[in-house]
Amino acid sequence: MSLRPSVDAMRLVVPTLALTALLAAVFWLQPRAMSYMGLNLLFNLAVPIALATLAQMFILAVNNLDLSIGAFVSFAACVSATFLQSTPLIGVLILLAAIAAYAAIGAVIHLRNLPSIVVTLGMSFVWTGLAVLLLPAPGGSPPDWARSLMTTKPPLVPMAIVASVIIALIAHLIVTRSSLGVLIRGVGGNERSVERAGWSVLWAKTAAYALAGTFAVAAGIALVGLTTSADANIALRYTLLSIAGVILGGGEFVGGRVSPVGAVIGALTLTLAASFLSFMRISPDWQIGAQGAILIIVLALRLFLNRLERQEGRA
Amino acid sequence: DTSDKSIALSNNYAGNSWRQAMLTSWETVTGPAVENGIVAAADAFTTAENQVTEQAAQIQNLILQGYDAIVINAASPTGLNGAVREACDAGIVVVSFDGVVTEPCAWRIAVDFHQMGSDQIAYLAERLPDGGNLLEIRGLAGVFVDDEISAGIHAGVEEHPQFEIAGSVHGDWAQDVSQRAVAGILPSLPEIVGVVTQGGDGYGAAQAFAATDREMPIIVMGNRHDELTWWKEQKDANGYETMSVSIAPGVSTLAFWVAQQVLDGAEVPKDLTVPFLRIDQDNLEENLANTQEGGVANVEYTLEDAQDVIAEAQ
Amino acid sequence: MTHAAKLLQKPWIWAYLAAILVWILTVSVTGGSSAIGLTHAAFTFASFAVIVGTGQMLVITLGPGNIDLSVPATMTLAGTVALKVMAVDNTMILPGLLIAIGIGIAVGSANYALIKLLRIPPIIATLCMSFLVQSTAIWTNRGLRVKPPPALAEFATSSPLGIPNVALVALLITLGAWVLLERSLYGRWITAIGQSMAAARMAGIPVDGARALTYVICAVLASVAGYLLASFSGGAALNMGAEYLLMSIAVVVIGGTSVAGGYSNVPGIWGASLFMFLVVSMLNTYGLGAGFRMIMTGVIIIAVILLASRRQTSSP
Amino acid sequence: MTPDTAPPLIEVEQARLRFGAVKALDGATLHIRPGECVGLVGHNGAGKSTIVNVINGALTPDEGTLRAEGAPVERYGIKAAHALGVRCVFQELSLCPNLTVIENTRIVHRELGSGRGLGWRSTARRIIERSLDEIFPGHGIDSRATVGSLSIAQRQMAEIAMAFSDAGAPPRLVILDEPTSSLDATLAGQLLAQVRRFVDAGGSVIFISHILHEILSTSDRVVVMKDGNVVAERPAGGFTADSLFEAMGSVAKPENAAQARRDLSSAPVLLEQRGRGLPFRAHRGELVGLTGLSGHGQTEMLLELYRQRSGDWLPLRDPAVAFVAGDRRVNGIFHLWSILENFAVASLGDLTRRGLVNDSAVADKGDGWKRRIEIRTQDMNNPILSLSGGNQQKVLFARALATRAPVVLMDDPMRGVDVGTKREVYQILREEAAGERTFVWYSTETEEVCLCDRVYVFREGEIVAELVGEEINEANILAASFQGEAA
Ligand SMILES: Nc1ncnc2c1ncn2[C@@H]1O[C@H](COP(=O)(O)OP(=O)(O)OP(=O)(O)O)[C@@H](O)[C@H]1O
Ligand SMILES: Nc1ncnc2c1ncn2[C@@H]1O[C@H](COP(=O)(O)OP(=O)(O)OP(=O)(O)O)[C@@H](O)[C@H]1O
Ligand SMILES: [Mg+2]
Ligand SMILES: [Mg+2]
Repeated sequence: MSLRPSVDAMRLVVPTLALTALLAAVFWLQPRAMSYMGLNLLFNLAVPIALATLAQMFILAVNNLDLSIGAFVSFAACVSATFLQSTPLIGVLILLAAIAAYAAIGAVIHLRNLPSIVVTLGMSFVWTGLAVLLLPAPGGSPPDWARSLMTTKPPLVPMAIVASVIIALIAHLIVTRSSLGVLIRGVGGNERSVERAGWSVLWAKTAAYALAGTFAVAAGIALVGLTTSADANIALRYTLLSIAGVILGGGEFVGGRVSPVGAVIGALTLTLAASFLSFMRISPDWQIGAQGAILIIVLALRLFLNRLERQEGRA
Repeated sequence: DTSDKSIALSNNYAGNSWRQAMLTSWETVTGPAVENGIVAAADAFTTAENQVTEQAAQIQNLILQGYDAIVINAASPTGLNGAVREACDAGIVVVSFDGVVTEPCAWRIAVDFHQMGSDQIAYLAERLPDGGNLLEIRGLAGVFVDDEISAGIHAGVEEHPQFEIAGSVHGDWAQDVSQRAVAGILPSLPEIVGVVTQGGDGYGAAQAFAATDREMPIIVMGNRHDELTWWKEQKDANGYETMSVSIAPGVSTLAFWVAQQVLDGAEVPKDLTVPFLRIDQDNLEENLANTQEGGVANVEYTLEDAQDVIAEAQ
Repeated sequence: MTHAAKLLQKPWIWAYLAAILVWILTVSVTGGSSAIGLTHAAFTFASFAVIVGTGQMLVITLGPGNIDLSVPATMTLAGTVALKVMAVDNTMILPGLLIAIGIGIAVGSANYALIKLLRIPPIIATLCMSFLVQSTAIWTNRGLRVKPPPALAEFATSSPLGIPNVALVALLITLGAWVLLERSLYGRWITAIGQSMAAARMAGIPVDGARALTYVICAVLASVAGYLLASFSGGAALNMGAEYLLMSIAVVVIGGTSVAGGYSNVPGIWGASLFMFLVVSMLNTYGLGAGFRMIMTGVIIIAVILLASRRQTSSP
Repeated sequence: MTPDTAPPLIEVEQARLRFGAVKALDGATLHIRPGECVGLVGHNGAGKSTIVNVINGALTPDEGTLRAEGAPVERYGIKAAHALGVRCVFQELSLCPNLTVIENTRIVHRELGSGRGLGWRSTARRIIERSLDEIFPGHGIDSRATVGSLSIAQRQMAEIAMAFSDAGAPPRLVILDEPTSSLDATLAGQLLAQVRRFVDAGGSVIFISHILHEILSTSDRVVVMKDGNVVAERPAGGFTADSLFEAMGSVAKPENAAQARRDLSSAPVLLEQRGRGLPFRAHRGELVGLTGLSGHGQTEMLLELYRQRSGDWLPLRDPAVAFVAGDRRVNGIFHLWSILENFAVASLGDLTRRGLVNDSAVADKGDGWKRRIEIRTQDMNNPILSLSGGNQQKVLFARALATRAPVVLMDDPMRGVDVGTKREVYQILREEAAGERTFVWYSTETEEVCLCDRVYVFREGEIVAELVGEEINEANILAASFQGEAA
């Protein structure tokens, strides 16, 4: 058998190409972006999106779908901008409890065989409600460490890029290198086979939800570090962005086929696509529609990639 | 001389008639300004969704595009401070209006939303010295304008204890939502003498009242064309009296001129205020005539108006 | 089995019981004097949720993963365009309605085209579509509120028979949906598809045709709801349908339709829609804040799903 | 052979296990000693998979005892079995298709991760590659490839290699449940050699297969199961292929197979299909059989025939084909519906008036077919799941036969159907065929294939042989299925 790039690498080809092409187009439209500051401005808001995307990826890895990520990140952001800043201990406890709640939801969904879409839809109301109770109007301020972390200026490469690489690396280690990651993806691929090897599927799913909760909390903190304040609706968009990011990065809705590096690339691509649209000066009327169109185009690309992959598999 | 300077408008929402009027005013005023060489460019940008994160990204993009000034209607008073700081650091003039930002390096053209709330009660107190029960229609939960106006209303009620807020609903600044929420709570409410609102929901409330056999209370309107039309009809039919108050969408043009003045080197204080656009019984017809069908009552500003506002603040 | 016990077996009964409970709790605040007004309002406003919910129910019946997220945008577009076309002219009422229906047909077909041709999961496909539709709505008249023709507005807001006209329209639509689901060939088809698409195909059911038709019906009902709502509330607004995204899903689920597909429930939609309206009214009446209201809504949805799952596991 | 003094590794005594109404195990007893290969044979549904699932801890019998190394075990389960050294290659492939071979190895070997942190990868790779090289020299499998990208045979090889590999807890009993069904002769030979090597080194193997000569040549002892019970048990030398066949309870020549085969080559051709192999044809009124080893393209061919002749967008006014599913849980029954609804769904087009379903016509038709094929139920409005599997299958037959379609495609529809029912269905098929209806029948059972007028044998997705009339017999089918290998 010939040496051929691993499927993981194959999966990254289209997302990487899309990102490179977009970046080239942005540089062409706006040469100023080709600088330390330019790259940072282009990508720093992608960091929380990347974290939220990874959170969604863990849920998709076990064949579930989470419609509450955005609401949960908003909630985490509100906690970070209030308790975590003023009384760190209580803040940490609240965030830990929230992660535990996330894990518990995963367990309940598995035990009662509930549709994850509806349960997380319900939870999205709950998280938003809690966030509104916490911050009826926008406000709060980030913990100092979060603010300085998000605004450090490392030499040579801007923080946004450094952070993205580090996040991708950590997620890669968890998902493709660690035993837990293998187990979680195994549950997505063939639950029965994992069960037959003596693992607890319940535990694997709970762990996946807990990891998702953890990454979503990190997204909330990073977001507050960037925006300097929070509100109850601050990240509602992340639900959609995160799903799109995972799919864009070569992940699939079922079958445990996910790629953390791809997911981060997907998040960067989405952010860049928005900038691209604004550099294109599309008429404000069509700016929303253009987002939908870009999503459709990229998903069509994915279909094309799958066809290619299948053909190669047959050859 | 600002003929080589370019100004951008960063807008976070375009989903209602007020914002659409604001964008139209921007076009009407900046178009000739660009043509006459006063500024090099004045482009408007709207985010796809009403989210702080999107607007922050948009501002960062505007920084990259090298605008000399950015005029912002902000999604959050504090959420954009990070991005605004970056713009200031890049030497860009930032002017915020309507939704203002708290970042000290930016200019603010503020509307006192708090006062907008308390003025409503003051008006009602004048009209109804005996007081009575009020219904409050709020906006979207978790947004600062909602919180501010509501705080003003409650402060007003404290000042005029003859009033009591008998019920409070969230209408999300949407006609249909207000109508539904009011219709739902109305049967359980005692007699209502006045309805205090936040703009865009007065007509919905009127419809909800009309559907019952209650007496029409004094509903404070929000300058929308349909509200004014309804008021006019009522006025002609039975002499209905009320007031209408809102911020004029054309304030975006004031912000434009302020940015131009700052770029021109003028000394401009960081905090400016604009009055709201208030319509009363006597100037209703005039305002109605000047309001676009289906739009919002509006005032557009000229350079001279802007200079007056600046001079006043100094 | 006694009659009462048999009734408790019906999946839609919970929605009605909950609605009645909430109604009593709300009415008792005024010692009963608000009963008629509240009931009238509930039937009026539940109607819109019923109409969009009926369409969403048909889609959800198609099986797991089938949800139409383009409902709000379709409502907005149909409302804006129809009102613009009618231009406050009574003679244009029917053409306006036809245009709204046409928009529904177009959006529904486009939805299924994305699902079928690009193999995009329905949830994402309809979401992308909703962006495009929303943009079209903005583009058509930039958010100006055009008034409905007076006769139409009068029709939408009055209740000559003691029952609001919109409720009568919704009732007719649900009756139609009930006949369609319980008695017609098409109803058998989509229920079969929802249980097993593979088995449906092997039983000779035209699966693609039935699914496409379902997405079209859903979009058409959303359009009709948009048309009615715009007429009822005095004009179309760009954010008009926003509420109905989650509402349409919630009333279906609470009404006893199985999210796993293949089992739908028309009467439940009425119960659930009344309940959703009444619960907000109750929380408003008791002066509860927005945060608490949202938490309650979420908890209720999850509670109903849990109840439904017990129902499934306990029956053979 | 092993000394009889060593205690058996595993003893299952008098195990009973029911799935609802089905007695999957009915007092079965099985002992496995170290250093022996036990061949396990029996008809479909005899309980072979069930008893090995008891041994590997996946199922707990309702009654009966289990002893490991002579001592009774209390809390036996998957983990305990694994610790004991029990490994299993399942009948249906059971790796995670999205994971690489290395990662699947990690899943199978729970002990791999402990204490090694992220370092388990290289260990897993070493282990699986060594095992693969040892069992299947020249296998050509890249252990970093995802399992989904491997061919069926390669997946099977990987799974076998995993079972024989040692990641700290050495394998002592390897269960192979029909492992050769997707391996070609060379690979099967390599596997059987490995089995002998493993057994000679003191390990134990349970070997399940429907290919009797493999069983006879590889096992030390052969155990025959029938209806959840062990009915015969002898050293391999004590059986010949024929005596083994008899012990399984198979009727060598069912009386109905003797029926006159008809030559219908002059009747009009209703179906025609060209693929890579021989062309496929079906004449009016013909019973055409599809056979060969399972999973060699028969089902795909049926699906293709069906797809081409059914409407996905609009209903056909006159249905061209009807389909009887074999896997009734996947593409047969509608589990939420009543018997009547399940029966009527395919012929509803004929039972509607002005678009509305005519309930009384449906009920009448249902009653007619209930009597005709004797569906054992009080009321056709009972839920479909209240029927036993065999009766569910009858409903599916009735569904297809009640349509006006001139051709009925059947995808191994007799799976899990008892003998009595089968006879009834055969009778109906013959009547319908005489009435000029055409049947295309995929079956894994030779007895059924022998009922057909003409038979196509499949291998690797194509038709490799066509048998007519007297040529249709087990020997010819096997010969064609293996193409020279079995001859
Ligand atoms: N999970 C289950 N639920 C219900 N019945 C089952 C289940 N698993 C097996 N059965 C039934 O138990 C009986 C024995 O099945 P088993 O799988 O042990 O047969 P087998 O001898 O392995 O057959 P084959 O040769 O077809 O593999 C069959 O009638 C089967 O339908
Ligand atoms: N593998 C399985 N998984 C789940 N349920 C099963 C399985 N096999 C059988 N059942 C259930 O067990 C019951 C009996 O099934 P089975 O097919 O073994 O019946 P049967 O004994 O062959 O019927 P009959 O005696 O009429 O031929 C049915 O309700 C069926 O749904
Ligand atoms: Mg078996
Ligand atoms: Mg059976």
